[in-house]
Amino acid sequence: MSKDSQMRAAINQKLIEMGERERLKELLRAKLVECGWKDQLKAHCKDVIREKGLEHVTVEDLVTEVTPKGRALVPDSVKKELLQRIRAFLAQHATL
Amino acid sequence: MSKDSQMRAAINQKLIEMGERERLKELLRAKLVECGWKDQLKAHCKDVIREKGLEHVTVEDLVTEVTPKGRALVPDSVKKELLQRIRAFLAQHATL
Amino acid sequence: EEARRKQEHEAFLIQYSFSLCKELIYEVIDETIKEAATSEIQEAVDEKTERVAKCTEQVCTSLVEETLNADIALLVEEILDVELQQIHKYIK
Repeated sequence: MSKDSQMRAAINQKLIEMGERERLKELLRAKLVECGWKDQLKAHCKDVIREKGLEHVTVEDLVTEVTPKGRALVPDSVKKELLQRIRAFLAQHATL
Repeated sequence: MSKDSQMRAAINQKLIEMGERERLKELLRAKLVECGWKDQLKAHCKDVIREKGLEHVTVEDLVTEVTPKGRALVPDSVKKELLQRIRAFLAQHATL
Repeated sequence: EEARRKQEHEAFLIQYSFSLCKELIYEVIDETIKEAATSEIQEAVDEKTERVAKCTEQVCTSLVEETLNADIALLVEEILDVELQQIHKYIK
């Protein structure tokens, strides 16, 4: 295992152990609700169901259909905030 | 056209297409005779004619006069049976 | 050597932060999309079931009304005919 992968594995483990990975995900979920992303996603799901007809859509189809838009709709501000928080955590635990 | 009226139209169309609507009406008529509805309504008509006097009653008057009772006299069990039969028919034949 | 190592570590952390950020975003988005798709489809199914039930009842009610209206009119005509015939007989 290379030094980078070793370090990566160590940080990942630390993030999980300290519950930070879950907290980061929670933060992200909250931000996605707050910025209206989740509502937009739901509306897009409804549109696709209406367009295709309920009887012609499975959960898998719908996921495939809305994922590109779902990813594209995440605001840069949310991504930046998450990145900041990750950097802050790493800086705080400089020994990692 | 609202979603509800579209749905009602689709149900009616399916019932008519397969001749089920006529069969349901026949079933209802048979049930009404069987439960004594027709006899009760006849008696009621005669009462009204006796009260008002034949010379003062037209077909339209009498229809208007006896219709509310005619509706009220239909037993719930008959309505329920009819509804069940429509549901069963749709479950078997229709993709709504 | 120390400065070089520090610089390398710094570069690693930057790169790691970006990849973790991307990983977390994809993970959360994929989970949320799956949940939303499942619940939206379920909601649509429930809504349709409710609509079918309601409209079936309405169709049933109108079928009963239609039959009653026709039958009551027929019955009234028959009764009035009979009554009139009786009166005619009586007059004769």
